[in-house]
Amino acid sequence: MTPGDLPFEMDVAERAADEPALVVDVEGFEGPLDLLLVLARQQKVDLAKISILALANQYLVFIEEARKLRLELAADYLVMAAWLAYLKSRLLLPETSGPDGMSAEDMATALANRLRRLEAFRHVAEQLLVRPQLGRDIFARGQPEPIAEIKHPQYSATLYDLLSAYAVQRQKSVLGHVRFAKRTVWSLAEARIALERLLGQAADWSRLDQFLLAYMVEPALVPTVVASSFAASLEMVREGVAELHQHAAFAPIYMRRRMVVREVTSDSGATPSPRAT
Amino acid sequence: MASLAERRLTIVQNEVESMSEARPEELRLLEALLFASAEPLDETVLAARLPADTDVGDALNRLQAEYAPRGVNLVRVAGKWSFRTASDLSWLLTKDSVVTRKLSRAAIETLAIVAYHQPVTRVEIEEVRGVVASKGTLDVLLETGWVRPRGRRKTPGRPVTYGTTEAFLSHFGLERLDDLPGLDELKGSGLLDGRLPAGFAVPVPSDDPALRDDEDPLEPGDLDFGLAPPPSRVEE
Amino acid sequence: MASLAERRLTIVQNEVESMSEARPEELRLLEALLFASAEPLDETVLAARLPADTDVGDALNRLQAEYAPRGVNLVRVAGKWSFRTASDLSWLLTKDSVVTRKLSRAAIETLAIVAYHQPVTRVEIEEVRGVVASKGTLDVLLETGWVRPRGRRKTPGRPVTYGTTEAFLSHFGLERLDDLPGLDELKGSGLLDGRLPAGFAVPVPSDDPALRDDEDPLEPGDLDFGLAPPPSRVEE
Repeated sequence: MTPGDLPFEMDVAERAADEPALVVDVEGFEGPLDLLLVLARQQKVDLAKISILALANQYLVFIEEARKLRLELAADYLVMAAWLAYLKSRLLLPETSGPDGMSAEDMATALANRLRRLEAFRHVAEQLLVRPQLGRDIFARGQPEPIAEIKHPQYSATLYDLLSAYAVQRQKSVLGHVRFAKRTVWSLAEARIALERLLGQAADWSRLDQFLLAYMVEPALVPTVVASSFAASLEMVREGVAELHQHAAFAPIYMRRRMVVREVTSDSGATPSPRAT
Repeated sequence: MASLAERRLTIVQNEVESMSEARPEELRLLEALLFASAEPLDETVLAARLPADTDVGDALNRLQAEYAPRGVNLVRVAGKWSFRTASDLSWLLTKDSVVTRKLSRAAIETLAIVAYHQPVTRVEIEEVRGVVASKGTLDVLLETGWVRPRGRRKTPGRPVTYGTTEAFLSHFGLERLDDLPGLDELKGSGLLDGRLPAGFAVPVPSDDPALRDDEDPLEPGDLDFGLAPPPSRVEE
Repeated sequence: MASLAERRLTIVQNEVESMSEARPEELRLLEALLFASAEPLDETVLAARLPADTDVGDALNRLQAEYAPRGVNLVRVAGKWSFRTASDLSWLLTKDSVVTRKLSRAAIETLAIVAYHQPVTRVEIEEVRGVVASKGTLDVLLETGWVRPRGRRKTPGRPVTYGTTEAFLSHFGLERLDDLPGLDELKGSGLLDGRLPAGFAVPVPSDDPALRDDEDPLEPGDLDFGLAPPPSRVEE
């Protein structure tokens, strides 16, 4: 571990709360290393040969000056100042080994190396930034032409899907047909309504099967229409509402309103022709 | 003979060289401007960017001629210039991708009926399903390649009959169509329950390509009804 | 006899010659593909679009040579190919430049440290800079899409390691990370081996997506801070 690490590790926890304050605490320097680098450049010598002692002195003087001018300095700078003061005292004293086994010279070299490293990164950063940059110096095609995607659908279904779909439908359609058959039945009530309509419009004998033709367009309906209307007509005769007439077996059946009832229902059966009869 | 070939090669090389040597700088500038621009540029805009004495119209024509045989052409649209992929290469800018889709319930129901009852007409499918088939459903099935029009039923209206294809068998892992389970198997597997009316039957399906007695062959135009669009035209 | 042989030879030579005169179709195809694409394309993608027997590498080199003197050049960035305006024409085109974000000094330094020292943790960046990094600095870099979290260092606290992306290479027109300017010098200085004991090999920066021995993969939640670009952009 480089000695310089100490202050910064300490800072991490402290600083987390209000980081922005850190950025420009001392007139635009980006931290103590940055300040040291600037001071080092003033010595105008290679960083490898720099006098760390002189640099430490400069830094401490700078901090002292800054303190006089300002009320507060970021802790980084003060910690670095404390560390440099310690280093300075070690450098001035006869050679001893520090608590971590490093000589004062080692500590100085480590600091110099950190400065060199920061400088080196700054140097490559500059080189990187002067490269032609995309969107600044060089440009990609301004109107790229999209690749049109042609989608080929591939369908998937399992045999189980297929079989259950079939079974479900067949089962459903079986039930469906039963319901349909029910609907093909012409109920007695329906037949009666139709027959009453017939009696209402025809004064004289009307042929039943001809009248019913209109209801027998659907072949499936023929038997039920015939059966229901016959049953209904018998019922109407029984009630004394209608009369039926047939010449012979299987001959056409004729039907007419029964006259007696006419008076009873005269205001409803408003056709003039029955009166004439 | 060899010398002739050599000479011709030299000529070609010289031409190429002299062309690139003599290529005026304004063509480079135009190239870069038109390439980088997010929209087509008109001559006024281009002229404003180029050295004052440039004949922009002439330079554009030269550039256009240069790019004419290339994969990218310089085109003029509505008075503005831009680079565009050569029109004969538009196929290159397409990507085929396979999207897996699940068949809709209606489609799989229809497919099942076609499979068991083939050859079957649309009206017959509707009868079994008890629902009027949406046109899209059969279209989707035709698109899957699992269903095909077989012929026309010899009845009034001559409706198209449908059947399944080999692709159908292979997708569903069937060796032959009569590997489709029959009534007893459907009952046994619980897909059909026992309470079925007497006379309820499941047909023994057959996809024999030979037309049946009540089928006429399809006429040439029968497939062009838009029922079976070519796969490439099928959108989403 | 001899004349026949001669004649046949001539024919063959003429054919060869005319072939070399005509610009091969694959150059047109490559041109069209690379012009159309907004992103650099790699050779595999290109090869997939070209006739099977095309020597894509060779064709790309020919195309690159052809375009070298032009206003638009074929460049190789991040191992992929792309047409870009010639770098000497930036004066002509800077008016087009979308306002590029001006990076702060801190961000630029951090970017350089990530680029030249990757994979690198935040603490390592701070150690080089001698400042606690403001959280915003790394965020800005993640937002540019040039820096991405790579994994976690197998050390106590398992700090996230950062590296650069293809977008970084593409933005700075670098074919590979090795092409970083000044990299050799930096490596030679021995300054990169910061914390490593003497005698250890100098670490070479690497954006190899494969994690190093001392890196663990990121966990799913690591990218959900809204800091990092979506993985698709990272991989590109």
